[in-house]
Amino acid sequence: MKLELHRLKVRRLAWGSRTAFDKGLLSIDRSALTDLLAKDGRFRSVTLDLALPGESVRIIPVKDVIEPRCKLDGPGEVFPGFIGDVETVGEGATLVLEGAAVVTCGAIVGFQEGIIDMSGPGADYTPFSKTCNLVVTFEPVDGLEKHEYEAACRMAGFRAARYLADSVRDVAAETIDTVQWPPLSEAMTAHPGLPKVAYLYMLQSQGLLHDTYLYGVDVKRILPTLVSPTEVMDGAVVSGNCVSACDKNSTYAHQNNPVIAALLARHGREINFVGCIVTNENVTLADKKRSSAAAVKLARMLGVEGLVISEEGFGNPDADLIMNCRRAEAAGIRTVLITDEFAGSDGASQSLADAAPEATAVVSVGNANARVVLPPMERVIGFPREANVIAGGFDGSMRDDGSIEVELQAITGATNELGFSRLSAVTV
Amino acid sequence: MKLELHRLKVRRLAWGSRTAFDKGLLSIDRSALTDLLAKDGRFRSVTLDLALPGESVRIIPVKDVIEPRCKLDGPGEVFPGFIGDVETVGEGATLVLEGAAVVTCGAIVGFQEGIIDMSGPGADYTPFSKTCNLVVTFEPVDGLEKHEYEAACRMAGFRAARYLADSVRDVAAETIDTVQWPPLSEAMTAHPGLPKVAYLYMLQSQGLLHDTYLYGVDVKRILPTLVSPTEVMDGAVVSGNCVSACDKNSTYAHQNNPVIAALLARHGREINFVGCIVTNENVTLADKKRSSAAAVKLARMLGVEGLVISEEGFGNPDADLIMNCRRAEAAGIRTVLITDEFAGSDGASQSLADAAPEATAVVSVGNANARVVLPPMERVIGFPREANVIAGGFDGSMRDDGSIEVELQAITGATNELGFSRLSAVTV
Amino acid sequence: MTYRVVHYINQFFAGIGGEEQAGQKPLLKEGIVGPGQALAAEFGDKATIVATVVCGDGYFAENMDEATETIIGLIASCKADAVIAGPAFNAGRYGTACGAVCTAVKDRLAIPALTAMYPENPGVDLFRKETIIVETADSARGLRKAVPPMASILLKLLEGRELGLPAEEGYLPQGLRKNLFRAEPGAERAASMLVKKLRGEPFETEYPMPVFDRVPPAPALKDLKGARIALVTSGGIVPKGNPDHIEASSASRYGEYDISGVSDLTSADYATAHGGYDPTYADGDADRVLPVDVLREMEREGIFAKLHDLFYTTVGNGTPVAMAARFGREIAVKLREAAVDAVILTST
Amino acid sequence: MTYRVVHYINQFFAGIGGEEQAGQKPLLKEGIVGPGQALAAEFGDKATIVATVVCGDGYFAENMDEATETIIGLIASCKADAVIAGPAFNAGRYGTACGAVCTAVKDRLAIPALTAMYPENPGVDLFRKETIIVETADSARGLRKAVPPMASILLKLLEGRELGLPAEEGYLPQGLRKNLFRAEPGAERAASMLVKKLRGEPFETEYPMPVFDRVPPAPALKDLKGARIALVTSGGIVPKGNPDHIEASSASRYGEYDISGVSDLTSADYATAHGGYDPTYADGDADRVLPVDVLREMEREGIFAKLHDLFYTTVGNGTPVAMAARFGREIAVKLREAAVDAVILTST
Repeated sequence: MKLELHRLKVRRLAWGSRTAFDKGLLSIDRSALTDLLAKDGRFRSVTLDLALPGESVRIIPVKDVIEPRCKLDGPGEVFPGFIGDVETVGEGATLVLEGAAVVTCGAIVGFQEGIIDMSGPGADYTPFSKTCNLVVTFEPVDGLEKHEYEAACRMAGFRAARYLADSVRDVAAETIDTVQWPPLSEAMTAHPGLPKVAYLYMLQSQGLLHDTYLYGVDVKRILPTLVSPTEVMDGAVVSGNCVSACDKNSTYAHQNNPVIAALLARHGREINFVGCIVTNENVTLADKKRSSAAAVKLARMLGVEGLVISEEGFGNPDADLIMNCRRAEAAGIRTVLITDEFAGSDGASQSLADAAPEATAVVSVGNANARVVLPPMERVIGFPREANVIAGGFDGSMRDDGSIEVELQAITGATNELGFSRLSAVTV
Repeated sequence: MKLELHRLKVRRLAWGSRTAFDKGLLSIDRSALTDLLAKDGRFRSVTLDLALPGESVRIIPVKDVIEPRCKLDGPGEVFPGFIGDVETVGEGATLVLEGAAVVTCGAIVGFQEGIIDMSGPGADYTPFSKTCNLVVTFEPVDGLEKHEYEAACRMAGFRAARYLADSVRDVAAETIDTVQWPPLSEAMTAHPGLPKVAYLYMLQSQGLLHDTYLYGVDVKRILPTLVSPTEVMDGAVVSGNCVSACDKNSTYAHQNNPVIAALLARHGREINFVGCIVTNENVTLADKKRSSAAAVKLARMLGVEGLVISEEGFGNPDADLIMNCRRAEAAGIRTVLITDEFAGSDGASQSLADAAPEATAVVSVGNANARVVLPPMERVIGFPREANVIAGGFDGSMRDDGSIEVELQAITGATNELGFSRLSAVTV
Repeated sequence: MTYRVVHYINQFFAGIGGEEQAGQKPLLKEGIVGPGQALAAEFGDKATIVATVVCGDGYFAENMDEATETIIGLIASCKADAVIAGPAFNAGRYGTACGAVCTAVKDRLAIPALTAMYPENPGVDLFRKETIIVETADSARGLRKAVPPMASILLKLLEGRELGLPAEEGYLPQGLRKNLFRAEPGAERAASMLVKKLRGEPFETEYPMPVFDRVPPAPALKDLKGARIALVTSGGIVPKGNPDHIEASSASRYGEYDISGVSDLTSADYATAHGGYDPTYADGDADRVLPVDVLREMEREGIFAKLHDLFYTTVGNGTPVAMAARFGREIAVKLREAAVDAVILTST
Repeated sequence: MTYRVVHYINQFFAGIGGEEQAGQKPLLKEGIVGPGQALAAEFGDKATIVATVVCGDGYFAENMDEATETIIGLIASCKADAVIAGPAFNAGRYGTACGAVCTAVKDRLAIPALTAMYPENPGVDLFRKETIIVETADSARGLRKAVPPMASILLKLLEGRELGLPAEEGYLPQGLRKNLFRAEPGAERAASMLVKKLRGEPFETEYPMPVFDRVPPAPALKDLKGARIALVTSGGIVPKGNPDHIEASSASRYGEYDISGVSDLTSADYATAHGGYDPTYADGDADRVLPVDVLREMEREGIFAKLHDLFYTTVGNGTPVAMAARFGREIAVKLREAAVDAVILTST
């Protein structure tokens, strides 16, 4: 599979009479896009806002973040299973509006959405203070059931992201990155002498709004299988997850999966990166064991020596992470795990809900219990009072002066377990 | 993965005071096994019978056929997800009671079970006239819902099959077949010059009792993935399917998948057999397209030049078969399809519900509409009146003298689309 | 015993003349004429050509029904045990006449009949399903080669022996699928076929793909308000007890049932006869497959004028396409006669 | 300004004597004694050792509470801004005394305190979480090296400056997890770590695995009939409105609620405060998480004697293990006092 990522670097957003791109400025036709999204009869209101890096703006409660992309060439369309059809993606050419993001905002579960500050101390913790954000805030029609509300917001986010890219598809790319992903028949004979490595990609699938989709299929229903990096870049994996904002993988993080990027960067030099194994994180022990056994079986089938394993979420999924580690190490496959920590606000507690001596190589993306005070912002997009009930917030989080004291848990992407950020933790 | 199949050749069955094997005779402790199966409170009655090749015996209605196997060594147990745990199987040693079969018999859907004749013209059409059969007939407790009845019969069949093998696990094998299945890292570099070939293994998953299970997971819920031949031999794939008897794949047929055997037989000489791709046969067009795209993607990932594609069932799944063929051929992968035909009792009709010019290489396992008269048998196990409503039967199928005129459709395994039998069809 | 065979030939092979004599009406000649000589030699004492019926190709083509009627009468008068026609080689009208005569003989006199043609003779496509056609060369130079299989097949038919495969016996395939046991199991054949296909070696598919009919949809109704709508299903919904005994699969019939006054299909009165799906939900509420309830509501609301009093139902489970096509034709005629404007087809 | 520091040392370093003088009671000496010289030199003019408290290691070990009380009194009398204790090197009782004194000073006087020890000194494990312990060699030969970090850290604490990492500053890790930004994103670090691990090169995990407590289950009840059973949940079920404001995650508290007379948790009165799962079903019927309804039935049927009037609830979502352990201890005491025989713990 060969995929070209045609990149346009977005440096500013503005409303315009039509959606267009010119020298870093993405103009957005506000009414056209509002109309497009409002066609979904499940919304009472659809509101568009802009939030740019450095502005005194807070977005709360954030559901998902999506990078605007569309297919320029090749089979299928981005977000297969949701937009377009269910074709295998990852070939041809895809337009990427780098630096832009669609942020969906809605109080679906109330305490399972997050905060993005565009400036101030909170901005240090979220990757999405550095993107030019189109924020879409949804209110549901009366009586809309939460799962329907989530589905509506999810679809609307994809539609908006695809709309932005598709609207400027005729603009010539500024840079083109090419990813050439060979079949295993070639990959297995390439780069002799370098260790074969795969990526074990754990997707949140505990259900009841903790859901991730692969080609539109709720992954709690699958057995582990193989995907190529270029499929992931085209949105084969998307988030439908409503859980603590710090370490749920936004669709943006999937589209720009940094583990894939890091392994590709070392491919052919230090390692031979041969595949991505997607697996799920289910709730019953039998499901955990089955998926773990099957995922490690695929790793053995690939004949890899090493695995990077990324988690999504915390607590219950720690058991999946550790089980995957133990099984892989028992099969002679060396592992590195990426996880965040819940060590208490003082850092004195154990960080994970499960542990194993085999887990000798762990990357920590930070203690999500650590607290931060977010000062008042000039502008708040969304529903600020949710801070009191948001996971990572507490009663009194929202202060009279508009400042908020919360755990990092409440900040979107703060401890992203794909290893998106530089945050970590150490023992002191 | 290395699997040893330890074989004992069963030539006779008899009731005995304990379950034991001696010189081809498998003695069965009838009451111990009855007690084991009757523990499931969903049965009103559990009846055991013996049916041997050449006897004047008819079994009707047949739900499933299972070969007695158990693990002697290695992880897991046969029928993972049902017996034992959910571990990956296919390694170590497995005991096979070759020549024996457990036949489960129950009028679950009435017209979706089959007929096995142990002698006479019907015997020519079913593979299970050549096996020494332990027939287990179940009656459900009053009011038991059909899906529960199916699940109970399914489990009971696996329990009985595992019980028989496990009871004689200490008997030394007469022959040992060893299957060595290398990881892809080795397979891809082995046998240079031979074309790489995979097996696309379509599993019935239309739902409403048209179900197949992989490690206990209903495959309608999966995306296509890879399994190794040795996993299939250990019962990773089992039938929960109630549909026309001729071309539903019994668990026995999965355990002894003849496509896998044929490809293994040519492996290293004529082809390089590198993998099995399991996929499903779902009812909606989007599901069909998604699974077909993903299955062919896996074939492309494997970098194979050729695929054998086997179907299960007829009509609606013909669309999946043809779609898989077209997509693979479009990707430059040569295909051979295995299907049966429904060409009318006179053979004058079109045989499939879908067709494509790309399907240039088709193996026909026979026209299931062809009629046969089954003469009366001295002994009938089960519920003979079901012949009037069985699929492939018709009102009046059951004649006063005990003979039955039916289509081959009603005969268990008559047109097995794994290519188990020698039956075929030609144009005259 | 010696079988009595009547031979049918055209005016040219009867020595009457060429195209200028093509208007020749049917006539009966005692004994053997023209190519009958070779056939008679091949039959030896097992069969005798007792008479030869001759007809001009032009006359037959222009007066097909009348000519057939006359010819059948002439053959019947000979107390024939069988009829042999041609060979017609590549002569189109002659081939058509031979095929038509053989078909009529089989249907009307219920005795064996066969003919022989060049595969591209238009008579082949018209009659290969109805009658055995022995393969010949494209001209009379191929007579000598055509005669042995013609004689041998006719004798087998007369003696009630089963025919071998077309290629073995020398006749053109009739397009009927027939079961047989091959030497190897299907999986072995599949693996071998794949090896050949990959090597670029010749291989023979066991099922050449048919070309499917594509029926263009009728134009949409402009106005529903005045429309009479009928329900037709292949989902097997029948009055409980399945009064017409529609088969669970490979249906040989369809049912026509009155639903005037019925506004809901209850489990007390309706069920499915279909053997291809789990009947739990259809039996529980047959409206799930045949939505009478919803259509009655729409009828009451005036969305359309009337739900047709009769619905048509069969089982689309392993039912041959040829059978389904016949059901479709018959049902369409009835619906048109009942002035139905549109049909909702439901499946399973 | 110059900070006022009190130095704590044992009888040996005070020059009073060895083991034979270990029974020495606490005493205050004005100014600098023994190792205080080196510390004072390092402080320069930023801090002054105003007094030295001396206590025999044996006396402290045998009279810990009394000795601590006395020492705190002595220190308080000096109007100290901070306390420095030791270094204790590898002397076990001395190390324990230093740790205990520093901890008491922090807790009771709310001023900075630190000590210094060899990592294997038993005082380290006892007090590393409570107080800063500078790493030293195992004997007094390491004094010169220990003094600069002791002085530097104490001054940072006095000045309210943030401490660097243990390895940078020279103190033993306290076992607290602290966030920081590293040079590379996590995914890059993971890939690099894997490369090192595969090459057999040294690498450092960012989270050394903890060893988990395993609690052996209590013996099963012999007889349920007379048992009083309580419900405890981490599923966050609370009276509607969440009167104690239990946090949606990282709970800092648990609730105790009376369910005497309640036989069913209705959506009118109960809901979940848990932020880690979709609350639709728990809010719809809280018995799904806290099965009061079923237990009331069993109580009525006499399967057990009584459902305890109080239930305990918290939110097990990102809640630190240390916090959960405290909740558990407190709840267990209350349940034992209430003569509860068994507890049903429900999760989510």
